Amino acid sequence: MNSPTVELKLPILPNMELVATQTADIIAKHMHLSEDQSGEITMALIETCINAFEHSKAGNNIFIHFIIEESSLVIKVIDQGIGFDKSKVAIPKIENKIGKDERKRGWGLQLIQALMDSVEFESTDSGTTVTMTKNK
Amino acid sequence: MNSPTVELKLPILPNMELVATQTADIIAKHMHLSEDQSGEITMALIETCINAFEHSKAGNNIFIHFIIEESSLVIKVIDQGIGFDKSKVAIPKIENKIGKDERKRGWGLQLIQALMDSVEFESTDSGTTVTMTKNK
Amino acid sequence: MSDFKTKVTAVNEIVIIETEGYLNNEGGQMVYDICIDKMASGSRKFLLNLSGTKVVNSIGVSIIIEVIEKLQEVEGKLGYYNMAPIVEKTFHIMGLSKYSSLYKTEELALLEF
Amino acid sequence: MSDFKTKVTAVNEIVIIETEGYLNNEGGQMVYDICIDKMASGSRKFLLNLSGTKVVNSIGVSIIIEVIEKLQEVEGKLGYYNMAPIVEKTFHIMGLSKYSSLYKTEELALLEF
Ligand SMILES: Nc1ncnc2c1ncn2[C@@H]1O[C@H](COP(=O)(O)OP(=O)(O)O)[C@@H](O)[C@H]1O
Ligand SMILES: Nc1ncnc2c1ncn2[C@@H]1O[C@H](COP(=O)(O)OP(=O)(O)O)[C@@H](O)[C@H]1O
Repeated sequence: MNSPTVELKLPILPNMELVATQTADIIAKHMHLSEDQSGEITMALIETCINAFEHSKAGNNIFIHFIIEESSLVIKVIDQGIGFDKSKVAIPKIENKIGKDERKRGWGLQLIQALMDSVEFESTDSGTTVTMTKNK
Repeated sequence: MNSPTVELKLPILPNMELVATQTADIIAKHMHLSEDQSGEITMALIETCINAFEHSKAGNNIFIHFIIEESSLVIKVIDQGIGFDKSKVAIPKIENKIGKDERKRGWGLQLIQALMDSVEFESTDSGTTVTMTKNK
Repeated sequence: MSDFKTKVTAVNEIVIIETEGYLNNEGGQMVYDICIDKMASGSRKFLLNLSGTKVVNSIGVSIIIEVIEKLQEVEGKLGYYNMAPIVEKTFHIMGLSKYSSLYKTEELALLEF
Repeated sequence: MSDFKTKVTAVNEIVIIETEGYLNNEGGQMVYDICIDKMASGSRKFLLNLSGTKVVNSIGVSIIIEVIEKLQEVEGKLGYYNMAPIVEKTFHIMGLSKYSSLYKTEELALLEF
């Protein structure tokens, strides 16, 4: 049998990422994940969504799939934008930012990877899919 | 231009209607609807979702579209179930239920119609679409 | 996921059931079971403090109708207070306000009960 | 939709900014503007009471990094208390804890500040 899946199509509008986090919250409760796990999912989801909103240059919508598996929650955040090469993204360090000219931003990917149990990026010039997993 | 639309595909699992209501809540805030309007949408959405979950006999999922229009929020709740003939559904009255043998349930459609500005039912033997509108 | 909870206390002969969470099928059934149990040991007056219940469904409220019916059989009564606006509106649409009492606050409820 | 709000008070020479809501781009900017404004009139010590902020994004927190930087230039300092666990974890991952202080409670914050 297929795993139960919640799918969300979100228009690119301010703070729409909160629709995704509220959805994740209820799914996390349903799966009896802890408050901490739920918070980590929230934060990772916010970051993937705002990346898709801000950087992908996708025209209209992004797509989020929540796949409820026996022992994990798998979340896919999909945009149909320009894609990017993750290996070219610098790893941020606060020491290089405070008191330096470096742009203060650039934390999203770092956070996503720190907060989830596994994260995969598939990106081409027709879009990006971020697949992140939180184990029970 | 097309109106921004949030689409949700929900598996038939306990309390999944709360994913829909949380989504509606954030959209309602985005549209600057009042707390009262937001509560009315929540309740109407719960009832349409549990009907689709419980009565449609659809196998897997239901679909919800939130269409953000200039002066209204249009919500479609779609199932691919057995359908029903709304004209054959009796209008519930509490007088006929309390102290009588009549089944206590049967309030959903009544509530949906009382709480939303307009409601349309399209139903065939391959499914039901309820379209409900809340004006700003 | 629904996390419906109740806390039962008593003031004079009035049983007060404080609810928290989504009053759905299960939530309604929990309230029903408490009332039936307390009625068996003689209680007749019940108040629901609904401040923690921001959302209900019609299945849950239908079970409250069953409570009202059971209470009618023994000349008991049911009231509610601290209702969220949409919960109050739902109770009105369904007509529960004809067979049970809605109060703004606990004070007002206890005064009339 | 974000409904970010702030309330600014002062204890001794410490400016306390109580936040409510999603600390995103706009939220971060609101905090930044308050700090810059108060620094212009001489304040050097700032505490954020984050009890009302259950969720942040990295854009908002990056603006807090800018506040830290501005405060370093004038030998001021920044602290936080009443953080939700995920907010605290985010500040740690981003390394803000190296340049500003996290406290459990207002009491502890005021004691050390
Ligand atoms: N979905 C995406 N589509 C295109 N580019 C992306 C996407 N996600 C991330 N990126 C690229 O990766 C960079 C790093 O992202 P991130 O770590 O989230 O920090 P920030 O968003 O603050 O720049 C972005 O600046 C952008 O160039
Ligand atoms: N999506 C649907 N698919 C099939 N039948 C439906 C659907 N929605 C409503 N119905 C029918 O309409 C009846 C009345 O629904 P409702 O007023 O919500 O009360 P209840 O769900 O308590 O029976 C249901 O009992 C069912 O027969």
